[in-house]
Amino acid sequence: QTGNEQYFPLQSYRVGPYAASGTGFYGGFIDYLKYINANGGANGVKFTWSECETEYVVEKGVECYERLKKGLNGAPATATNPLSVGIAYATLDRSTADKLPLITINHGRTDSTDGSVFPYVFPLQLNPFSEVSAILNWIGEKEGGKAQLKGKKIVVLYHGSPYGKETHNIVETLSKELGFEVTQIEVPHPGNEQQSQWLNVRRIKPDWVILRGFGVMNPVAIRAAQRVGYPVDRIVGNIWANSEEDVIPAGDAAKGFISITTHPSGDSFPVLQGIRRDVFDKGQSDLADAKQFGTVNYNLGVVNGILNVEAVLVAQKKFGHKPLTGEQVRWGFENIHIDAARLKELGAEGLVQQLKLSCADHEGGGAIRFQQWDGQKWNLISDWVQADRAFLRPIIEASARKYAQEKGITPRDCSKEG
Amino acid sequence: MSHPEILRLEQIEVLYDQVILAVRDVSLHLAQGEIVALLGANGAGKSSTLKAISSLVRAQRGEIARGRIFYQGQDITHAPAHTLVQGGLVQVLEGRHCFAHLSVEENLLLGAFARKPSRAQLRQSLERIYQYFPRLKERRKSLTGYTSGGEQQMVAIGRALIADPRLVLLDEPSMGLAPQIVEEIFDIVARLNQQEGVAFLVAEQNIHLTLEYAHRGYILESGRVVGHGTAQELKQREDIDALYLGQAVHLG
Amino acid sequence: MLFTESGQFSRHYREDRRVFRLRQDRVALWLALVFAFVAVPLLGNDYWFNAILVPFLVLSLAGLGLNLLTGYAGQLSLGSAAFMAVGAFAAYNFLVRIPGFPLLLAFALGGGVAALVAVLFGLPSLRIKGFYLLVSTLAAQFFVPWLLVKYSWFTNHNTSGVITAPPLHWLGFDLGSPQGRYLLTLGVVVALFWLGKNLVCSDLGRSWMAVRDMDTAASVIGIPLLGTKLLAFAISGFYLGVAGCLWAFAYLGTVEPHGFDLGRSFQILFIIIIGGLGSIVGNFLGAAFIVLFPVLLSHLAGYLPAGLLDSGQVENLQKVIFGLLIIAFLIKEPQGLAQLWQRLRTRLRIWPLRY
Amino acid sequence: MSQSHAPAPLLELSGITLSFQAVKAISDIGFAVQPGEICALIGPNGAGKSSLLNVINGVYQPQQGSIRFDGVVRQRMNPHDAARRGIARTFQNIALFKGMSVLDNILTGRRLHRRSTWLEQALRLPRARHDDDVQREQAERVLAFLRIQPWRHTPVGTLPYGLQKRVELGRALAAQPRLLLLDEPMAGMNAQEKQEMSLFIRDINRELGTTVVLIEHDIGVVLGLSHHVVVLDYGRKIGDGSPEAVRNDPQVLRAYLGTRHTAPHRQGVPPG
Amino acid sequence: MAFFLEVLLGGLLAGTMYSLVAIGFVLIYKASGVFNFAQGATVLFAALTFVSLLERGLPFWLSLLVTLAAMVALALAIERVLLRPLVNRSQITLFMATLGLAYVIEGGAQFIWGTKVHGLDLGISDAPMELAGLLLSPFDLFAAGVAAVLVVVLSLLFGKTRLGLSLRAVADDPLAAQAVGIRLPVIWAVVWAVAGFVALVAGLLWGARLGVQFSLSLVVLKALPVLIIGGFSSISGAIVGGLIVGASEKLAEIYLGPVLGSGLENWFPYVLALLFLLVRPAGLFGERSIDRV
Ligand SMILES: Nc1ncnc2c1ncn2[C@@H]1O[C@H](COP(=O)(O)OP(=O)(O)OP(=O)(O)O)[C@@H](O)[C@H]1O
Ligand SMILES: Nc1ncnc2c1ncn2[C@@H]1O[C@H](COP(=O)(O)OP(=O)(O)OP(=O)(O)O)[C@@H](O)[C@H]1O
Ligand SMILES: CC(C)C[C@H](N)C(=O)O
Ligand SMILES: [Mg+2]
Ligand SMILES: [Mg+2]
Repeated sequence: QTGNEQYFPLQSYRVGPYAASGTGFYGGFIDYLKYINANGGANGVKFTWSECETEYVVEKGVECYERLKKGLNGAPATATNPLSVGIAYATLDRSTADKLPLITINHGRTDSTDGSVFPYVFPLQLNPFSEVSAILNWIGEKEGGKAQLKGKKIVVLYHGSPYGKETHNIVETLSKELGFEVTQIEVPHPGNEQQSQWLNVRRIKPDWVILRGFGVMNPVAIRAAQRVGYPVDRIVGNIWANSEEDVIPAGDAAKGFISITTHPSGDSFPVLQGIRRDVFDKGQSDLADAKQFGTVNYNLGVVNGILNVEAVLVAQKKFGHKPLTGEQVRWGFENIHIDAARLKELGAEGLVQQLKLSCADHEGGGAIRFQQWDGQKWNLISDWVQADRAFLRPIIEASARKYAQEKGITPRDCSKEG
Repeated sequence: MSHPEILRLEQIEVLYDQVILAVRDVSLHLAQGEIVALLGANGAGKSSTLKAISSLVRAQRGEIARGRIFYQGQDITHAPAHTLVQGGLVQVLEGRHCFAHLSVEENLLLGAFARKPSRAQLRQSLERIYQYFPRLKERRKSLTGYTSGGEQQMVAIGRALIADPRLVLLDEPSMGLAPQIVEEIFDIVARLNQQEGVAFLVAEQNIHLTLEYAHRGYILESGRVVGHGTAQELKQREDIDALYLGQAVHLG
Repeated sequence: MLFTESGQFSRHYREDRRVFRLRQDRVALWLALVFAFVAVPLLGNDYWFNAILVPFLVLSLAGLGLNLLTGYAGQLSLGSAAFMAVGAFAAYNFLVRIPGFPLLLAFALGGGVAALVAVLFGLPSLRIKGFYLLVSTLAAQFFVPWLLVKYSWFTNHNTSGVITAPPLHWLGFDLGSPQGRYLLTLGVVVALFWLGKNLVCSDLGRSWMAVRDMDTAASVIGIPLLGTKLLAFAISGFYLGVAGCLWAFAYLGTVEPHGFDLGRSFQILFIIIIGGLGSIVGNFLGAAFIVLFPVLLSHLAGYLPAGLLDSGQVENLQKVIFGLLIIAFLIKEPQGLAQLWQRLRTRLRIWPLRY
Repeated sequence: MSQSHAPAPLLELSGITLSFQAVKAISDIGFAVQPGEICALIGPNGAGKSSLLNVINGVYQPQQGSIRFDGVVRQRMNPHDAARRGIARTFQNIALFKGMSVLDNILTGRRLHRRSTWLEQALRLPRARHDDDVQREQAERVLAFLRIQPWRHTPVGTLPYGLQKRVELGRALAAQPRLLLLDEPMAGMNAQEKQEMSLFIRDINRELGTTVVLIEHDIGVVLGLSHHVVVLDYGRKIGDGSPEAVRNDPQVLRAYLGTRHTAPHRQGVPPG
Repeated sequence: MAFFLEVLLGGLLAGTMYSLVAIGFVLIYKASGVFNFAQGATVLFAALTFVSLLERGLPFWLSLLVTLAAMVALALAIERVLLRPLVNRSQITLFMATLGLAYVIEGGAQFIWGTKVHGLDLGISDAPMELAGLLLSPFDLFAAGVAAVLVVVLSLLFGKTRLGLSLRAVADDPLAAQAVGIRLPVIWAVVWAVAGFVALVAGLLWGARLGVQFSLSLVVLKALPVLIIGGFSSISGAIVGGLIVGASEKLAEIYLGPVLGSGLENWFPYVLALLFLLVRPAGLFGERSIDRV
């Protein structure tokens, strides 16, 4: 080999309860890497990767991590993308010790946004706190201004896992702040039975329901809503309740369902056209099922690819056009700055939001758009809606400090980074 | 014997778990309407021989490794158990083996099903068994698992007889039965044999009693036939009595 | 003549009672221990420690815990993971709430709390038998994680209900490195296996087996059924609890209650089926199989021509093979790998003769 | 209590009644067993013999009646207490612990004689080790007595039937019981094995002074072995007395023995 | 009050859905004494096969037929590979073998048909109707009806026919069953095939509600307490158990949830089942195990 390669250890999952998400996501991610390779790589550095099936199981994720973290044939590992809160938690210490960025796009530990305590963890684009904050902002808008939220009833239905629980406290805080009444109802994993939860919803008669689901829980929720007569266009699915796989199984019941997204579906974006031309049409796509091209999960994979590659490109500017170590890539991530112009270059206008990361801010974006299912496809129904990041920041910092204390970590001084 | 042969075993070898050789070399034959005793100490291979005939060894991780078995002239060495039952060859298993969660009557009925009888026939057959074993009639509705050891033994025998068999393999029929019942059972055996020409192959520890009813007998030792003859001859063979059958106990 | 036994007759009951009756077994055991404690830490690498050896040891211990209950005392349980969770979370709370709490003491107390909980769920075992008993252990399996998730006190109010290992220090040693965590695990596991082996050879062990084989007869002999069964639950709970501590602190470093879900209970059950019910070495063999087999298969899949099977398919295939293996074991080798191992040893002992 | 020179019975049942839903297994039965005697229970199948043994050692709870054992009167026993107070038994269907070796089975019988706790044993403390040796020695004596030493380490499940019966006897014996209950110990044995077994039982009775209650269908064995016979039929007592008296009782003959057994038996143990 | 009734009714109807899975369990337990943990996987396999055929353009009835054939084939294979070699082995062994079987079926189903989530529309509306002030879904009523029919038919089969008696005999003592001339392989294949059919029915109904995908095999966990309350060997027990579990868990979640914390639905049925067992150790209608000495 040339030795001019940059490696991605992929802890992917294509079986198990969340197979649908994994298949789309890693499909999009790999296709994007192939697309880059087909166009000369990152300044001549080609990407390689290997997959290790985690089945969304933490121990398998750890095993995969340990197995792949060293890189492949001399190509250094770039970053890990387990797409699982559980695996992310379990490899958080390890990746920090190994100096390998851990990417948790649109999910993860919210307080890892604070890069001074979590130098190697990146909840890119949208952390869970921003997610709820932005959703509430939009609901406020819908109700005719944030002040109108006062006295409104909102139910949050969440997945019984760390991912689901993550926003429990912040929702309570926001309800006090904004004056709405909130009831948070847990749906036990995996969530294929929700009748009593929805009967509860029926009794409460909320103005809105926020669905923080994953996997089966989502279509089941939509059907259960129909069964208790709750209007589906008053349910807002969160960032993991927003894909085609979440609504199609619910059939007609899903017509009118609203969800948020950071990455609209569709294949009209130039970058997707590019992938179609250079990868898909050449029969090299990673997708087994061609219909998944351009779906929400696939597009998230593409977005994830764009951001990972962007980090490499940014870092290459500083460290040279050669394969980079995890530590160097970490620098790249912390210096990502994607503005409108850069989006255009990437062919990702409308697919990716503008982002600016830093040592202290590992999230960078915090904006979402809303989409509605019409029975066939998702239609965007809003422009970018911002989270109240200034309000959230102190809460995040406090949480990070507590963690640092527990673990005996001395936070970095971000003013000295550059 | 002038009667046609009903059963013939040719050099049977029975292997359990592919290693335990329980029967090494057994050849024997039965004429129609004959009562033949199979004698031998514990572990001699009596039960295994019987199970080989009825094709039940396979259900216990065993196999007939060598030899052939003929029933009414047909090779049944590898025939499945149910065809034998339909053909009139039934076995009373050692150790009772009743269906514990079924009632006494249901146990008996199951024995009759093999012949696919009509309802009327069923009733009739049941009555006949109840005549043999009045005790069972009293307990007919009880779950067999709760009946006493002897009652279960009666169920097991009744369940075999109800099938109108041509050949019955009886494995230790007297075990756990009161003397009176034991006698009754042998009387029933004799009656069925004389009146309906049913053949019996009986493995039994109570040798003297058995030889009183049997026409002939075979003696097994360590899976081999080591002697055979008419009941009369066997009764007189003191040496065999001493060696394999034990003698009257003399307590000081 | 490594495997000769001539002249090794038991002259005293004391010798007959020894854990290993043959001298070569004892020698082999010592060699193995020296290897595990000295050679492995020198030779191993991160991957082996973090991804293979530590989970292997912890799962062996968990297997032993379940084996005591199921293989020896005959009480079927699908709640092993719940007891692990109790152990881990209890130990965590001791460590977090009482500054400077000794690590090993926390493990022991974690095991103790798990034992109590196990006894609680074992109480119905006097009245409920066989598969019906599954309901009790399954109740534990669903209730415990729920409780730990629901009441954030247990997780020291972590928002997402996850606990993270505090720094691993013991007697001034830092056991945080991969080697350190390996040695910590190995030490605990070896000690508890020694204890377990003694237990099953003792009166209590015999009482367990008696209850397993025929409980009416056992009670007629004067074995108190409830006490014996509960002690089985308690000791099994203790082992599982300690295994849970090791799992959380020495292996993953962080766990959430759902990390101890039904799947884990099944995994432990498979360990003892494959390893051998009612066998001590079986737990190691079973755990080795459970840990290594998937890794091996997915490594092998790496050598397949690309595109032939994607990794998801490999996983499905692995499931199928795994299931078939379990069935095959039950058919061919009902006593599990332990039996296979035994047979191999017998062969070696009488080698070069065949019988 | 009663007449001073006749020793008080070791076991005395009175008015025992036991029914299972519709079935009356035992009605109003009472009899006494003197210390040191061998008492045989006979009767047709389903007469309630096994049930009576089950009542004596607490596996079944009678609805009425009382049991006096060793001077203490109780309405009911529980198996564990019965064992502690010195009642051991064997079962009609062999109830050995199939997965364990012969030695281990016998050792379970020694359980109540243990002095060390499980924790001591787990940690191999000196007291436990000493205890181990003592129990092992006792177990070895039982093995020797029943001549089953060669099978010491054999799993009982693989032994022939006759030996299993012997091991079961050994397990009961290991407990050094005052009262030994045997449910058809010789069923399914050939004459020779029956003879051996009879000798064992008699030796136990004579040498160890153990009181025995025994159920057996082979009338020859019963007559040869027992001092005292109790006859049951349909849950009732229809005879109670010396072997000779019982053998000639016409009621017993009709209900149990059948006509042909009037003559001294062909096999088994002749009286004397 | 109306709300209470609604919860109760909803619970009862949901319970019949559990019963559907439990019935398959009972069938097999009753006829072979096997505690079949693979029933959930079989549900998945049946539904997945059916949907995949449908999506490949086969008409509804043909898909149903082909799936049924597949279930029969599966039953035959199970009889051959698993039951026959394990005949006369302990119940625990067989139980463990079904754990292995569950893996094989789950892995196999997904290997063949992939892991995608499929929607399934049986053409029965799940939209609520208002009946006397209570909300009722026609789908639930349909499911309850199906369950009722199954129970009646299967109870008759077991209680009143010779086949039924033979099935129970096999479960009790396979060796003796063979000795009286029962054809074990046939019996087993029949029962497992019927259980496969029940799994298909359950799979279609559950699949229509949840989408056809992996977690269908997890409904077995809901069926377990149902079984335990009803007793492993009683078909009507499966229904009664289902109703009890369905109603009580919904009521508990709604009325107890706010006190103890929500999400107790997962363990509540188990604790309930445990309480039942303490009173009736073999469930409401189960056969008590006979251990007399
Ligand atoms: N299922 C089995 N598996 C393994 N070995 C067996 C099995 N059944 C019997 N054997 C062995 O085969 C040999 C012959 O046993 P068999 O039961 O045929 O003897 P038997 O003459 O009927 O003795 P008994 O008078 O005790 O009934 C014995 O050594 C026994 O241990
Ligand atoms: N647990 C039980 N439940 C129901 N009925 C029982 C139970 N135990 C015994 N019986 C009934 O009580 C009666 C007496 O049974 P028992 O076992 O005591 O008879 P037995 O005298 O020992 O007979 P055998 O000589 O045949 O062993 C029988 O009719 C039996 O069916
Ligand atoms: C990132 C997502 C895959 C997170 C997922 N919802 C979880 O439960 O962990
Ligand atoms: Mg025999
Ligand atoms: Mg009896």
